[in-house]
Amino acid sequence: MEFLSDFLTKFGSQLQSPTLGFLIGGIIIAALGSKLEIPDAIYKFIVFMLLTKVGLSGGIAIRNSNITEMVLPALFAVVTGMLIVFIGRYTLAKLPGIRTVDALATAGLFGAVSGSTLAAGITVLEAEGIPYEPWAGALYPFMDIPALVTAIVVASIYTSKQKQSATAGEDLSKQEYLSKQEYLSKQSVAAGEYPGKQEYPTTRQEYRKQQRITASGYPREQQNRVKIWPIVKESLEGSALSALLLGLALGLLTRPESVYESFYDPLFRGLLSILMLVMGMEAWSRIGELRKVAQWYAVYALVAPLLHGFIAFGLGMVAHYATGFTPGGVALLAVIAASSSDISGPPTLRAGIPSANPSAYIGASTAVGTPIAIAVGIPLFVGLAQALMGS
Amino acid sequence: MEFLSDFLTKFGSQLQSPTLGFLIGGIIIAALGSKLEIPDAIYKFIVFMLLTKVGLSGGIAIRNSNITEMVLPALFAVVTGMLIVFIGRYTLAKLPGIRTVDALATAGLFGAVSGSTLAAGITVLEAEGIPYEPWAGALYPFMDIPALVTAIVVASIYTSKQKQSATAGEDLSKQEYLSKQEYLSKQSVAAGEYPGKQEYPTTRQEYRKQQRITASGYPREQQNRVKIWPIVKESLEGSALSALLLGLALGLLTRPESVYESFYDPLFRGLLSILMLVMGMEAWSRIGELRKVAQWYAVYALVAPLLHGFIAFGLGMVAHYATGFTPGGVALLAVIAASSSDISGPPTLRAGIPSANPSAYIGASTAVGTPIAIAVGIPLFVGLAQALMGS
Amino acid sequence: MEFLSDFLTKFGSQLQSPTLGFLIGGIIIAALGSKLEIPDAIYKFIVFMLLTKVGLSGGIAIRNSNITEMVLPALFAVVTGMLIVFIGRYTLAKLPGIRTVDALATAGLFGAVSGSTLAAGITVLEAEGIPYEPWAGALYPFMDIPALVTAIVVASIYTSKQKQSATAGEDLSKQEYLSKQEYLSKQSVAAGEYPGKQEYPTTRQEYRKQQRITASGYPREQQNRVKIWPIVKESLEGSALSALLLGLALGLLTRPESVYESFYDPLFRGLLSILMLVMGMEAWSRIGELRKVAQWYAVYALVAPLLHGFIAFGLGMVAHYATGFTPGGVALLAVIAASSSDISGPPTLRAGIPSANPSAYIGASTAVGTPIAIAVGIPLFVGLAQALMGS
Amino acid sequence: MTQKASKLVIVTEKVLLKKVAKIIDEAGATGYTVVAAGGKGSRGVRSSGQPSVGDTFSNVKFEVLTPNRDMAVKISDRVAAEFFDDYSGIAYICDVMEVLHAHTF
Amino acid sequence: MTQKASKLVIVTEKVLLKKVAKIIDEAGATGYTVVAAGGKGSRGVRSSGQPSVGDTFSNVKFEVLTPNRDMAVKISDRVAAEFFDDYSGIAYICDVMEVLHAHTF
Amino acid sequence: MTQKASKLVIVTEKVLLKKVAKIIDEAGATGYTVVAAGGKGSRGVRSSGQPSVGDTFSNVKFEVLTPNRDMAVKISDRVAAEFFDDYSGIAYICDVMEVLHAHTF
Ligand SMILES: Nc1ncnc2c1ncn2[C@@H]1O[C@H](COP(=O)(O)O)[C@@H](O)[C@H]1O
Ligand SMILES: Nc1ncnc2c1ncn2[C@@H]1O[C@H](COP(=O)(O)O)[C@@H](O)[C@H]1O
Ligand SMILES: Nc1ncnc2c1ncn2[C@@H]1O[C@H](COP(=O)(O)O)[C@@H](O)[C@H]1O
Ligand code: NA
Ligand code: NA
Ligand code: NA
Repeated sequence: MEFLSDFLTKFGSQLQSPTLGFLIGGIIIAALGSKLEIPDAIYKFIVFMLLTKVGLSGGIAIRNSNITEMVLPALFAVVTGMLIVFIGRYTLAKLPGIRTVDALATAGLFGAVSGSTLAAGITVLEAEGIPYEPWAGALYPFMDIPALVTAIVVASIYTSKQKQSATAGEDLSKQEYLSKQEYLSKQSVAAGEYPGKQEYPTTRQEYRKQQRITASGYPREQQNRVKIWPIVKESLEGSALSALLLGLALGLLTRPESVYESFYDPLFRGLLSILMLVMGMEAWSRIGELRKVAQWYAVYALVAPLLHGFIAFGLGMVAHYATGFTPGGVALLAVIAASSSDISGPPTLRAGIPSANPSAYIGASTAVGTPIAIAVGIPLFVGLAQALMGS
Repeated sequence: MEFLSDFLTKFGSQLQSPTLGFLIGGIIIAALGSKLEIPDAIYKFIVFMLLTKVGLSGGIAIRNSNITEMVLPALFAVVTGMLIVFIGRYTLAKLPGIRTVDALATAGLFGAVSGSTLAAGITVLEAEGIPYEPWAGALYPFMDIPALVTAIVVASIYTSKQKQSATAGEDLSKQEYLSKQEYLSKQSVAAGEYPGKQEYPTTRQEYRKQQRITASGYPREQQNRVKIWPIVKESLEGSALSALLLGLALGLLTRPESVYESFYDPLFRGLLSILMLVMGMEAWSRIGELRKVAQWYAVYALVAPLLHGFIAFGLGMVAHYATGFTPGGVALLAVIAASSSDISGPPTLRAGIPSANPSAYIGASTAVGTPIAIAVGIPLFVGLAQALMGS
Repeated sequence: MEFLSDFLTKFGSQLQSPTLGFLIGGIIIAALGSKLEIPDAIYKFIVFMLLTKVGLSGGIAIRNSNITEMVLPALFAVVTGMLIVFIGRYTLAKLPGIRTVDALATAGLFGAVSGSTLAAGITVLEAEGIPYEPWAGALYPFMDIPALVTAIVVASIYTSKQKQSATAGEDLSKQEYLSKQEYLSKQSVAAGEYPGKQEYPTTRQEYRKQQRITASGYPREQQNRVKIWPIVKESLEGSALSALLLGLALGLLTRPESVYESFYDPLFRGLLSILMLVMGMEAWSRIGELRKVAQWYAVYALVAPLLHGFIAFGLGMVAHYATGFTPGGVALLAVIAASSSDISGPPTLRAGIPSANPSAYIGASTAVGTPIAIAVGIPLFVGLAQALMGS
Repeated sequence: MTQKASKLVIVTEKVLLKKVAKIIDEAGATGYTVVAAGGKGSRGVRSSGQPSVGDTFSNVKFEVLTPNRDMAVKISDRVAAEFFDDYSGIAYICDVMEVLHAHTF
Repeated sequence: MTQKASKLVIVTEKVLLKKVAKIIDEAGATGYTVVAAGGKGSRGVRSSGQPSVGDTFSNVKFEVLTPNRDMAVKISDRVAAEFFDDYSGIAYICDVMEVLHAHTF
Repeated sequence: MTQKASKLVIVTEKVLLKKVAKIIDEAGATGYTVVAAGGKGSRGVRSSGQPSVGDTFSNVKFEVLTPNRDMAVKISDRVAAEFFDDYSGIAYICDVMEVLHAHTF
């Protein structure tokens, strides 16, 4: 009871924090149709600055700390990332009107990590004076990459199976199709599998029916085995993770204290406030995309961040009792789990599960998932950590 | 006498202030043909930062202040904004070779407010240690919007009247015209009312005469009543005013002190110096446009900022004696009046008075009006405020 | 001996400095294929900030210093800049497989100055607490412009001579050529002197042979005398030098201390770290271009920065004993000489020696020259300065 | 079987981006492509107060593939009638396009 | 003697930039030109999670001059076959180009 | 009554922006449109030292509508003669354009 009233007080004061204020401000001015624009170059620069800062501080800290402490939390991060995908596979994907590949991509994105949400979580912990392991930010890739890899691998296996059964079942029509195909490729007919101004079809079978003369369906070379390393590589090469790892390496191997203290650290909060504004404006502008897809995505995006956060918080508490993982670190692990990727995740999924509809996963994550993670998730898990410290 | 020598001293030292130094530096390097370029993304970011800062500090201050004090100055801001347009209507527009719509657009722009000039004024007040109401920056929209709305409304009324008399007087030629028109729309003739490499014609009648086969003059749907709300909305949605109002709301409703003090406030002066450089380079690059239009625009742009500033200063002094509006606040009101809009005003006018020539109003404002307001207006009105305080 | 071990210690600790750390980090993440991107707008802004800061601090300092002290070092800067070009002319250009114009452009670029290397040098001097003349940064244009002018003038003279002898020697073939030419210009044949996917040809004669029907070789108007002022003007107008000179003028003529101390100075180191990252990524991405040209360019780029630095260091020591030029100033002069231009130089050379292959000079400078100057040159010359101070 | 098409190009001021897009939509075109453009025409005028010192283009270029010439001419006529009195712009057409692949055309 | 050419235009999602460029290269074209583009088609979908609030275009437009129609059609067919099932895009051709000057064509 | 036109396209290095524009002006064209472009041709060379790590395009594409083919060829010849020896670039023409609406043409 006391915890609840405590949490509500904290939540009320969180609403007044600049982080949340700018996020909500962004939603509101976008809703009012403001032409305010944070240029793309500034957005990219801010992301670079924030993640380099998180990396640098982590790297500097790891230099003087016992790195074996990180093993259990990192393992739990991996487990959470993969678990989130399977949860999506057996809940969201089973709902009516949901294509499996879309569900898998969405779950992959919610399993992956948002650098801006992580930065916001760190800011709140610091504002509240809650100690946390300085390497906790470095748990990012341990959850991000497994989630994306799992989603893409599971989707590929699913798609291959679908194709095989389709080939078996539609043998005759396939023959017709192929001969039409030969004709087409000689005559260069306009092609493409997506229908015009209709609703997004939920199965590939529907597509076929809606086809006009401009239809496609070219025989694609069969990709039999999914390769994991290219997906990992693509994740690591993304701009957000690159900046984090670069910062980490520089913090670990060089002495960047002078620039860290004169530049990256003092600018952190202010730049974060601008990033929150962008996130808010983005959230509003993606609502439209979310509306185009089944309402279940909105429900998922509302529930999933908190559920994922609770799972990670639970695992984090195991680490707390087992190896002394701090309550602040537990909260950060939960925030990482609650977050859904906004920068590197979408392009990775676009390439890895090309048949999934980006409106579904980006809409769910950006329009609902991220605001929930920041506005509800962060105060919730920080509050739980404080309760844990009190006990 | 003493005041004058005082003012000249102040003006001399103002010339050495970074604000003015960077402005003049910008003019000079542009004149010398430098390829230095402040990227557009940086320019937009700086405008965002400055106006958010002005808004935040205003919002934080309003929280603890008696907002009824703002009523009279805000009213005077509205009056000044509207008055400036009518002054333009009955001076500039009456001069030989000046089209009425061009004059109205110019007066509207000079009535509207420049965020950068406002920021420069605040910096000088703070450097001189002159106190001012922290909400004074929030007077911005109270002058900006009425000026733009008045200009657009008056121009629309004027244009409708012109068209009606034109229809009456040119009845026959109109018939010929319409039948030609029918022909044209079937045959898709190249069209457009502006003549080639000639001088900008000063009346619509002249246009007609200069037409080539490529002429236009399509029957446009009659827009009978000017709607005011869309103009207000467009102003409020502009990037500069959006940032100011967002900052104001966040300052009022949340606790942004931490980011304000660590980020928005300390970067203010430095970013302003870069914006001044851009303003200077812009001023030079617009001189060419000013040359293309009647010289009266240059005269107007030289005189108007100071005249408008004096009017506002006078009204501000009424508020000073009536409700204790500080001398610093009076000076800021005068600076706001002296300024002419550089960011949001031009696109609003382009859409609202499309027949007005942008070279006229943008040239007059950017090439002459803004430099005068900053280089002469700010030291003048700050000096007057100090004289007022001394008395 | 002691000096060597001293230098190696210093070099080891330099490797941990943020400057070098970010440079190497940039090379590594580019090599690993990271998609991290510092937007072009941010890059331009950083260059502006750094050079304005160098200019401002120089200008502020010159105000209170005896400017005649600058005469000898400035003269030596001019001499070094010109000397570097002639060294290139009689070494690099004489090597097998090297076109003279390419060699001249490369030497010009290595004679010219890099703002980022200069900024890195200043940072190291300050970190080591070594005093230097605050106007030393202002030596930049005294080396930069003479080097570029000399390279362009020498190349023009060389090219004219080549053309004359070609005209004399190839008289007959020229006639054929011209008649073909007439035909071509009437029939608008596809044209261009560079061959397709082949290796870059090393002489103009080779070009001719490789021509397809798409060949060019239009009679160009003879440019008899090279004009020097346009080259000087173009250099001065470049964005880097403009910013430096603007800062210098503002520091000298106005009182920019407030913005200098609150903005330009505190952000210097942090922004430099980002610029170093960009330089590192650039270096890697240009390696490919360097591979396309003769290996001698790599050798030159490896040796030249240090050789040029030693020459300037020697001349600087003359000034040290003659007029008391500080050891820190001597080191900075050497760093300026060791650096090769990365911002303004390349476009100036592209326009001034259009027949030179940019892959050669940009590849050599960016991929090898700049990293060597920063990673080896700076610690070396700073170490020498400390040895000089100790003696 | 490729599909013959007309390609309408409209270059005009950036401020008109949304308005022209709406006209194209309303005319029933299946889509359009738009790029940022600079340029010079009879009126050397910039429409906005945006710094010209910066690196921005102030025009936009629309390209619209239409299944027949009529639709293209209709769009062009409407754009010219509504905007070319007051804004700078040019519209031209090329009738010999063939669409090879499209999702709808 | 000018050289007749076909001009193939492909507008598709930015994420495919490198992959489409590779296909063009492999088909033996002497080069290509690419510009950033926005647009609207049958699928109003953005491919990346990049902020749409920003000022970026999410499409690219390729223009490839080919010496004959066949090469253009081949490129177009391959791009459509590999990507147009899952990504938005359009490909069209114009056969009446003439190359006036080029380094290789 | 539409007006027949030729469309000349020149893709070349960004550093030549002003110089090519001047040639077009001097040839008497009523205007031109220019967009930022990237590309690949026979010379895979960037002209400037501008960071390639950034997001900039290093080419520009000019499009010039001319009332007759001759003017276009004249422009193209002059640009090729002055620059294509030393700079990368391509010029091509399409003769079947029709201008629908323009302020001067
Ligand atoms: N002859 C032309 N060729 C290509 N583009 C043109 C031409 N004339 C005008 N334009 C484009 O159309 C825009 C508006 O032209 P105008 O309305 O004549 O100022 C210019 O900014 C150019 O981008
Ligand atoms: N009719 C059209 N005219 C010009 N461009 C089009 C047209 N249809 C589609 N496009 C372009 O092709 C892209 C993809 O189209 P779609 O695959 O139909 O979504 C769009 O974003 C447009 O840039
Ligand atoms: N076949 C082609 N199709 C389209 N654009 C080309 C072609 N060849 C060259 N270009 C363009 O022309 C520029 C210069 O070509 P080049 O001079 O051959 O290097 C390239 O960067 C491309 O933008
Ligand atoms: Na997550
Ligand atoms: Na005003
Ligand atoms: Na040098």
